Amino acid sequence: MAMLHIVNKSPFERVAFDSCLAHAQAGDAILMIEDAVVGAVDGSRFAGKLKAAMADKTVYVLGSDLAARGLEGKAMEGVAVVDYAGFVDLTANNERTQSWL
Amino acid sequence: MAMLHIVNKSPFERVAFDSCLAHAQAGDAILMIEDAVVGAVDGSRFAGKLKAAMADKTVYVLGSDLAARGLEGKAMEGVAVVDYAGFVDLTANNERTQSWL
Amino acid sequence: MTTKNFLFVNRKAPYGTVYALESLEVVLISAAFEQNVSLAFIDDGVYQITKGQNSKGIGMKNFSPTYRALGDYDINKLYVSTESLEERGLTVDDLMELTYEDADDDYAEKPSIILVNREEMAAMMAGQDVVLSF
Amino acid sequence: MTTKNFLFVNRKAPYGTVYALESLEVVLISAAFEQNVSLAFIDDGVYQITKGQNSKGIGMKNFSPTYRALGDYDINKLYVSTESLEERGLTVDDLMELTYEDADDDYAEKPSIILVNREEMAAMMAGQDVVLSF
Amino acid sequence: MKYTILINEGPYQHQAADSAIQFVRAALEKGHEIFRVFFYHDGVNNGTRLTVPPADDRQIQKAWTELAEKHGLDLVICIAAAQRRGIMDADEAKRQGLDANNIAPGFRISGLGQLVEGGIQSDRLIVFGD
Amino acid sequence: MKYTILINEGPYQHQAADSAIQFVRAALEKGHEIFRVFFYHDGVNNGTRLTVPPADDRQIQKAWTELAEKHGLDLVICIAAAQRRGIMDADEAKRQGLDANNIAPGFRISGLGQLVEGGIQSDRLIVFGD
Repeated sequence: MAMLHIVNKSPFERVAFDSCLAHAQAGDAILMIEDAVVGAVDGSRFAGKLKAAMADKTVYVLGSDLAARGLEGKAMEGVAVVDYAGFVDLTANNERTQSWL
Repeated sequence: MAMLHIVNKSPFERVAFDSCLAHAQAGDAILMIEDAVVGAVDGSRFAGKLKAAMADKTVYVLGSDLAARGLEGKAMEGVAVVDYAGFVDLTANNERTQSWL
Repeated sequence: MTTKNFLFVNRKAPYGTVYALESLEVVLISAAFEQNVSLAFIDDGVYQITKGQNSKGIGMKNFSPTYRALGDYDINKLYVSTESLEERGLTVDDLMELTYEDADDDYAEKPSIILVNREEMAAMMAGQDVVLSF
Repeated sequence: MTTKNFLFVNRKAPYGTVYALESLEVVLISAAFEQNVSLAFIDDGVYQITKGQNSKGIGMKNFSPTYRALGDYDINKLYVSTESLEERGLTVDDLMELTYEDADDDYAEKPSIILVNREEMAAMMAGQDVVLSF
Repeated sequence: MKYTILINEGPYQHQAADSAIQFVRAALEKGHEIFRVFFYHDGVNNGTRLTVPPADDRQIQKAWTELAEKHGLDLVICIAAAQRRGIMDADEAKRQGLDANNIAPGFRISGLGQLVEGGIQSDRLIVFGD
Repeated sequence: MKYTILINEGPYQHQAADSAIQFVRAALEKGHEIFRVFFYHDGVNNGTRLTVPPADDRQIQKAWTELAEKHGLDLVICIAAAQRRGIMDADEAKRQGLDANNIAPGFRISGLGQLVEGGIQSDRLIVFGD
């Protein structure tokens, strides 16, 4: 019954990512794409919130978007890096998706 | 030497308004238009920040945008309501403008 | 035709962008397809249903009366986030009174707005099949 | 032609939206008009000048090398917000080394990036004639 | 698995169309079916044939047209959104008394019902936007 | 006072064009001069004549064209941004080998230098965007 939450906005610029975390349930998956990937880096003001979410949710980041922004290899521990094929798998393996635009 | 800061984004959705307040100087003017007008209402999580800014800056809100969002008459004390003509006057009476997009 | 649970998530203020208006057009169409439709108003989305909207001054059409018509299309589950209202200094009294006539209860007029906190909103979302956001 | 102080305020991350790329095109043109050009990198704008950008995977052109070329156009005042870096877990070591050759100092290579805090950024802004944001 | 894709933004200004193209290619490669791609809001601007991006930039409209030709994708532009933004096919231009049209090959203009139908008929509806 | 106006977003999706039109009207009424209106990024989409908005909606492109006709406004569309988005005048369409154009009356296509010149020549440059 899990939901895949797709986030594409920087948590430093918009409230969408916070809102996603506030509404995601235990067992859900969260995927960062586009500008949202900046949220995956450790040591930021946002990192603590993401770590708290990882207690009962799985968190993914799109590697191509991370690399584009010069952040390759900088995703914090516990965040799984996926490619577009992995993105597709996540949408198939979770029963529904929600994009936090 | 004053600057008119034009803000058009909700302070609850984006960081632009916060960033404007962090960079505006004493004697500057701040004008809320479009979705930013929701920041003018009292009793919100943002109201305290705006009040603090009003200590040494003048704050305006575009009445038409306030009315469109059902907030006519709800701007907090000390925020001056202007029309488009007043908007033009503000750009003319301040030496420069900056839009916080 | 299959009936699915459709959720429309409204997180943006009206007029500053077109999403609220054009989202409403999809909501109405989905009713015509006899789907089980819910709406969520979260974050700035709560401004979409404030009362007293007057858009004359910005030269746009006030489309808020359309929300009042939703009840006639059997769309009567409008979930509103209490935390989003509070953060904005708003209460339910600042919102339009949105109602529907309950065909199963002698057409009694009932409120369409359902105030929910984050946990309840999240639980409602978990029961959806198709989640649309704009 | 009159010379004015032009400031380009960059507050958005690259690639997710086009603003960073198209803003850079205006910056280059303004240099051709021999204006006194400064750039500010605030909030997510700091990601525009991170080093090691590789956009192959998203199918877009990596335009970050253009920032390296700015020095050749006498654009050498790139103000970067220290608070914005810190909030994002970044340091100046995560940014490209952007430099220019100082014609007044025997073409010595000097850094174009000027780290400033909020007060210094605000003071710099107050000295501008034209502020462009995208 | 059967997918419908919704795209809310135009090309270039936002990454939405780029991400969607990459997603669609990856899904097709995995053997999934793309039931429909629906263009709404400014997303309708993906379907104009009058774009001439720089040679070293991505060619977004052409990428869609190629996907449509190669995989028989159903690329649907919302008529109401298209009228607001100025995306016209030959019939619609004629009906509106306009002297030109700009729709790209592989796209068709239709109603919002096509989006809802996509949501009903597909296993997943994935939204790309701002 | 002399103004240049910069518009970064297309019509309808964002309020930017609406606000700009209201601002320009109010400025003209007060006797100010509008040196130029420059359309950049998706702002170029303000200049297509192929839009047919609902009758009860605002007619943004027509409002610009009327302002241009009535007040001699200089409405300039950035050529590079226009090529990415598919806004073409007759000359440019011919040069690019395209079979149609869509520019609206009162608009002209030119380079980014026109924006910088606007900033230099005007007392104020006001930006409307997202």
